[in-house]
Amino acid sequence: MELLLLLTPFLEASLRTATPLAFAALGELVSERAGVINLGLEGCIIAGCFGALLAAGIGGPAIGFAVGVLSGMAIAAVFAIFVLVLRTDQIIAGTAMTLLALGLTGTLYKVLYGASGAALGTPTVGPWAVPGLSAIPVIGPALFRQSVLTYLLYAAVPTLAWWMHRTGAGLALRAVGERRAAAEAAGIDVPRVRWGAILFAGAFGGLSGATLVLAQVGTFNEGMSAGRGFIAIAIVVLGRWSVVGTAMAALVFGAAFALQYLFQALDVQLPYQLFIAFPYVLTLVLLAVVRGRTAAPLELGLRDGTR
Amino acid sequence: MDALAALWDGAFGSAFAIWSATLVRATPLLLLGLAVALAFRAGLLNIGAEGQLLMGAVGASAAALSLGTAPRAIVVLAMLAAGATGGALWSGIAAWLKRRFGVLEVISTIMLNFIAAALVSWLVRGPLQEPTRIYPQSSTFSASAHWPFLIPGQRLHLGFAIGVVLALVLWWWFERTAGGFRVRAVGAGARAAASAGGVDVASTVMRVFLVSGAIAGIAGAAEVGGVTWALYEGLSPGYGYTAIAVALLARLDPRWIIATSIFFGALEAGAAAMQRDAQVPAVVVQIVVALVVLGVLAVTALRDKQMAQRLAVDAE
Amino acid sequence: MTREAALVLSGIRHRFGRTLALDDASIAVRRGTVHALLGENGAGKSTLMRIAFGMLRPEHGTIHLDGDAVAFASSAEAIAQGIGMVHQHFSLVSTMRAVENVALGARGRLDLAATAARMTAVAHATGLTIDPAAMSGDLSVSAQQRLEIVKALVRDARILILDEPGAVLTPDERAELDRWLRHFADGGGTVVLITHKVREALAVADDLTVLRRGRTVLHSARADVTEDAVIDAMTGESDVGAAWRIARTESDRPTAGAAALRSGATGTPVLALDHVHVVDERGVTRLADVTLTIARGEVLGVIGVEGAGARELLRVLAGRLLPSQGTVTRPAHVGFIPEDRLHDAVVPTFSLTENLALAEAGAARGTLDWRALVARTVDVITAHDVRNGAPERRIDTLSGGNQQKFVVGREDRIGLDALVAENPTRGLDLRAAHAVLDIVRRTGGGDVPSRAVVFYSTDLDEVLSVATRVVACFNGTVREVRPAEDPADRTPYARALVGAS
Amino acid sequence: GTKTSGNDGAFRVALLTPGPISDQAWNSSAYKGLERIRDSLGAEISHIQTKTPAEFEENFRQYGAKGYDLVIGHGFEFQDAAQRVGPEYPNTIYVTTGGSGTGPNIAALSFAFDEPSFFAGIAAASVSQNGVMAVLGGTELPPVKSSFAAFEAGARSVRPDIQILTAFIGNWDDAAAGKEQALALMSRRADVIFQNADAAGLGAFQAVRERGKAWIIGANADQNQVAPEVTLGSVVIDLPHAFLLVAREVQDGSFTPRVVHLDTKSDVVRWVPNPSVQVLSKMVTDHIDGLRAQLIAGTFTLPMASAP
Ligand SMILES: Nc1ncnc2c1ncn2[C@@H]1O[C@H](COP(=O)(O)OP(=O)(O)OP(=O)(O)O)[C@@H](O)[C@H]1O
Ligand SMILES: Nc1ncnc2c1ncn2[C@@H]1O[C@H](COP(=O)(O)OP(=O)(O)OP(=O)(O)O)[C@@H](O)[C@H]1O
Ligand SMILES: [Mg+2]
Ligand SMILES: [Mg+2]
Repeated sequence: MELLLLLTPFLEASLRTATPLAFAALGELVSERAGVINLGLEGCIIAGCFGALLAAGIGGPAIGFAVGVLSGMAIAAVFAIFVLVLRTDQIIAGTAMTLLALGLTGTLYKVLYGASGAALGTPTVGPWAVPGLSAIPVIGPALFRQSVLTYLLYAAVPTLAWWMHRTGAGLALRAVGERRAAAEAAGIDVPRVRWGAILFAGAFGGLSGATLVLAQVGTFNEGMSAGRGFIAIAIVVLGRWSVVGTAMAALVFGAAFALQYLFQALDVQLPYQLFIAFPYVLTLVLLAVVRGRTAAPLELGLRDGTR
Repeated sequence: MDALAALWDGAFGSAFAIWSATLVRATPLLLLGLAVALAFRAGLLNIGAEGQLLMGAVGASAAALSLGTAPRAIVVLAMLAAGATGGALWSGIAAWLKRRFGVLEVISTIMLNFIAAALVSWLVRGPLQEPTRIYPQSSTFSASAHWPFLIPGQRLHLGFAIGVVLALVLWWWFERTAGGFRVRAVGAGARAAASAGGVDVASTVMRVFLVSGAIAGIAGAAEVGGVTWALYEGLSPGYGYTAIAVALLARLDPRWIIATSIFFGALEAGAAAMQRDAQVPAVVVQIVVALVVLGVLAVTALRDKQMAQRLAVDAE
Repeated sequence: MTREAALVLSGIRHRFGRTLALDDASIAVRRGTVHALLGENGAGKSTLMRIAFGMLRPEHGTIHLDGDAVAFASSAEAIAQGIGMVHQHFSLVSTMRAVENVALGARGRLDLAATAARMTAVAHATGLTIDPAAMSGDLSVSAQQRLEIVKALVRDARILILDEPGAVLTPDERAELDRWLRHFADGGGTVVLITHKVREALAVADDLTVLRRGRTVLHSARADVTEDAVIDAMTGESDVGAAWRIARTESDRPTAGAAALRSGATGTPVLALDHVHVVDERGVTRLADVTLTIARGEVLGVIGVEGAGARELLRVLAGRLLPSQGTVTRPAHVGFIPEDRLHDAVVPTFSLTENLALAEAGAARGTLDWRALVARTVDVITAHDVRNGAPERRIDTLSGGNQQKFVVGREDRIGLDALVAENPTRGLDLRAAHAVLDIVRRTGGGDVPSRAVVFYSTDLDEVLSVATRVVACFNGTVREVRPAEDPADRTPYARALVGAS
Repeated sequence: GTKTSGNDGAFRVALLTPGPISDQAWNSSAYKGLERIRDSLGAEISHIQTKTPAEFEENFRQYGAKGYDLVIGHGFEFQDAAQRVGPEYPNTIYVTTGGSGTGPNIAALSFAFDEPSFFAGIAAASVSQNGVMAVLGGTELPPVKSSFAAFEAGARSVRPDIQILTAFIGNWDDAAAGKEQALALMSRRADVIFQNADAAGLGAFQAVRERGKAWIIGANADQNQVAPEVTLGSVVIDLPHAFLLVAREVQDGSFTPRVVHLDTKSDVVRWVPNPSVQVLSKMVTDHIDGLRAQLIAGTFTLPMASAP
């Protein structure tokens, strides 16, 4: 009985936790479908966190989101210069970008907010219950008493899936990641597509960070992205490089984390490390059990110019 | 400027900086870099060096604690073996998942990294906790489990020597032996290796996965045996991830990994000095490190372009 | 009859790094004609046409399209101007459906239904039928080629460039393609056909251009040249051309080997299959109950259409595929020349020496003697005339033909007792192809037959020129083809290909 | 090496923290302590953020070699490093906050953090409507564990039937995870949350502020101003005060290496109710004040925490 009462908060927490993960993973998905693995995603997220905090304090949440997105794109742009112009290794460049962004945001935070930090003074966007829909028992509040970002995600998933499969640009993106030479032969400007994809990933990474700050935590702290960029990359693999799959995989992760929180709150007398490891063990089990084609884009991770 | 001077001094400015800071920090990166390079050479994306290091540390600590005050040579050898076994067991899980269920190692190894961290966190509060059961760590190992130092008065330990020897052996093995050549062939063109060379690709890859994990495990053993003398949580600040950059920057060449691991070791040692001596905040240090890595990357990229042009000349 | 020039390239020079690929190359293609572009491996044919297609920008020279000077910045512009190109190495995304490959490059909303409809329309008009929903990677090679052509036609290509389309087609498919090209030209379309098969070119072309070492050395209407003149132009050395013509006439005599076999040159069995079955991962039977013996001194010719089982037969004989059932007898080392060189035979990023070592990688133990391997590599390079070959050179810096020569040379050494070759002359120029066929034919030294050879080709002439015996694969079964009384009569083979007895 | 480069004779103090000093809790108050030493004693200071045991040791050595007079490792986790490095640099005094090891030049500060935690437990139990409360930590460290146990003991001393949930985030910086964990605890009807998770704990403040109907308690620093409207109070270690006490002794040479017990009596640890909310009844505050006086007088000892 008690457990049933926990269902709604559990589902609610699942979606809430999944939202920033899904944004980041969808961004990474687009980048990977163009053949670029972006380990700088973590950096884009933390940049988004910081940009959002800074701008929201000045101009309110809407400006905060915009600047968060732009901050993620700025980090992504530097990454793109290394990967596409200098044609360096994607993995090293991405790792360095993450380091750079963590350092930059930490430094600026310190400079602008001092050692005492920004506290919880940032305006946030709280949950907004969709009239009517949120009244549906159990799932209503879970699905429709969320922040506006989650609703944006509801829209982004089908839009992105549609774009990827029903537009020429989406087709071009996929072709670039699968077989660069074929795309070139069809007259597609491969570097341009990759630029676009990397910037998109940066934007969504930034959005993910902005969501963390403005729709969830309400403040910033060094390293608050806490490895979400890497988890997002795992989510893309778990989602088998499809838009809907990635969204579902993000939800699975969200649910696993929510379940972890709930387990601990249930006062079960087990080592807490067991709960903390739970989402990752679950992922391994799912990967083994849910069989299917593993379909990494064929050009993924290849250095530009090495063909 | 002060900061950069501190960076240099902290890395190479004194005997202590070189032998007790830079090279000590380079040691896990060297071993892990080799583990990563071996796997990548075989086309295996082992991102799990971090977790394999932790499990190697667990294995070596268990060996050290259970052997107590047995003769040093025996304890150290046992720690090496147990560390390698711990790492190989951990990479073996990913290998098994890959072979049995086709789970991509890129993701399974990342998940196993998180799980290993949780496992260590539990072990140091459970079976391997020190006897007073207060602190989340093991007892300090007895002296016979302390790996020998290489230079009197300095902290550089046996692990580094093992790393250097392993690097040279691995290089020799890649270049001169049939087994090493097979691994390279599998990584560079699995289909051709199977079709033209009759290589059993799947089992080659599995073996590489285990050996890669074992080397990473030795890194863990070296860290507890040479540096910390006890098992702690938070043993690695992400060495396993840095090692990927170490290996890639060396173009997966074991000899160059000696150089790149020292480069990253120096960066970390120098970065600490920047904080200590120039009062540069930790976050700024991160920026400097990132910029140095990006700088090196840009320079090598430009050199590559020139190389490509020179190759075109040769092709004439 | 004079037709206006549709596509004219003149004075083209192009370098890759410091490799001068084209140096004063020209071609003038008249509208409504099929124009053959000939040359040996590495002559610059593909490069010239990639320039015409906007993929490369020449260092020097002009391009005129319908009389107007053009300078394409990208292939997108060339496509927009009505040029279509089918590349030597297909540029299909194998993980996408046929219809998506056709739509690739389109802008705005993607209307796959409309694209599929256009594909159907093209199929009606031309006979080039492709299932729009098929996964490109699952298509047969000839279907992939059709798809490449359809891609161009759906975009209203008026000028169609085909880079060595014949290399992967069976004779029937080849003939079908030629008929279609003729039809396309008669309807006002323009075709540039890149090939190094002279006879093929002469059979279909209205005009031809010959490149040698990046220069145009011959430009003529079909009616004004002889086969010999074209060959001389290609090779540049009339004595070589002459030597080769003699060789060619000999090898062209059908079933020259069969005669040898009948004369009683049998040896001991080397390769044997006993009730062999092969079932693939999807559970489809690829070979059904095959029993076959190949003796020393024999060249077994294998024919069969895509998917008939020849691929599996060759791999089982070469020891590259384990049968699901039945027994295989074979020597420890069987030389194998697979069709897909870049994937199955060589590691592109490895040096020639390393690629030589590759062939023994599975069995080798202990350390490798690089010094000896280098020496052997040099042997192969010299013995097989691998142009630009050097032991430490990366194999992917060689032209395709020279890569193939190297592979053949390598396998020739290994396959001392048995050699299996799958379409080994694919992409090779006349001279190189001839050298390969020579190796295949050379089953023995002196009067002792020393090895058993299995030879598969989509070119029936080629098979008949080397084989002492021919088997046909059909639906997983393998049957020996008994030649007709008149050795020139191809009917028995044609019937065997379609399963008729 | 044991060489000392005590160049100009300036008093030099170094601090090693295990995390970023922007956490508004454990690390930031230590840094404030270091600044206090500089400002009050004119010391030359240095700070470094360290993560791994290997780094603890290396930096202890580096500061010793540079001739620092006082090196503070902020946490019990530094004690092994101090034990190893201390003998090599006898002119430097190594102090760890927490831990129990001492030596000729090694000392430990021991905070009786459980005393104010006990009071916090009493206060919390008195405002809990549901009879369910929660403790939320970063990772399970000894001081955190004993503080939580004392909190529980305090709560049970006034409401024996109260239920207390325990959860750990697994790290100290994932604020979003801190928030979700707090929300999960609240969904189990916990209406007072005692958090000790540094930066990650900020998420718990946000959770309570957003969801309401619960109180939160700060730890380590005075966190009453983080979310004033929902904070019941803070269990504070006055690190600046403690650091200054020790540094002053070190500077004037009167310091004797020992375990320095800093407790309610020395006024280094305190239960600080949030002045902006007046929910604690006079009875409760009087009760706490009474116990506090007895504690200082030595007439009251904390009951052993009754671990569930
Ligand atoms: N991308 C490239 N980089 C460097 N050299 C190249 C490149 N492409 C072609 N070449 C060189 O340019 C010359 C002409 O090559 P091209 O591919 O045009 O020859 P081809 O006539 O098409 O030969 P084939 O019959 O073998 O296809 C060759 O020497 C080749 O090695
Ligand atoms: N891994 C390798 N791949 C390809 N070729 C190799 C490899 N290793 C060596 N070789 C080549 O094999 C040849 C012989 O190698 P090796 O280094 O043993 O002889 P060497 O250079 O004559 O001797 P020394 O070591 O005295 O210089 C050299 O030409 C070298 O380029
Ligand atoms: Mg060509
Ligand atoms: Mg040599």
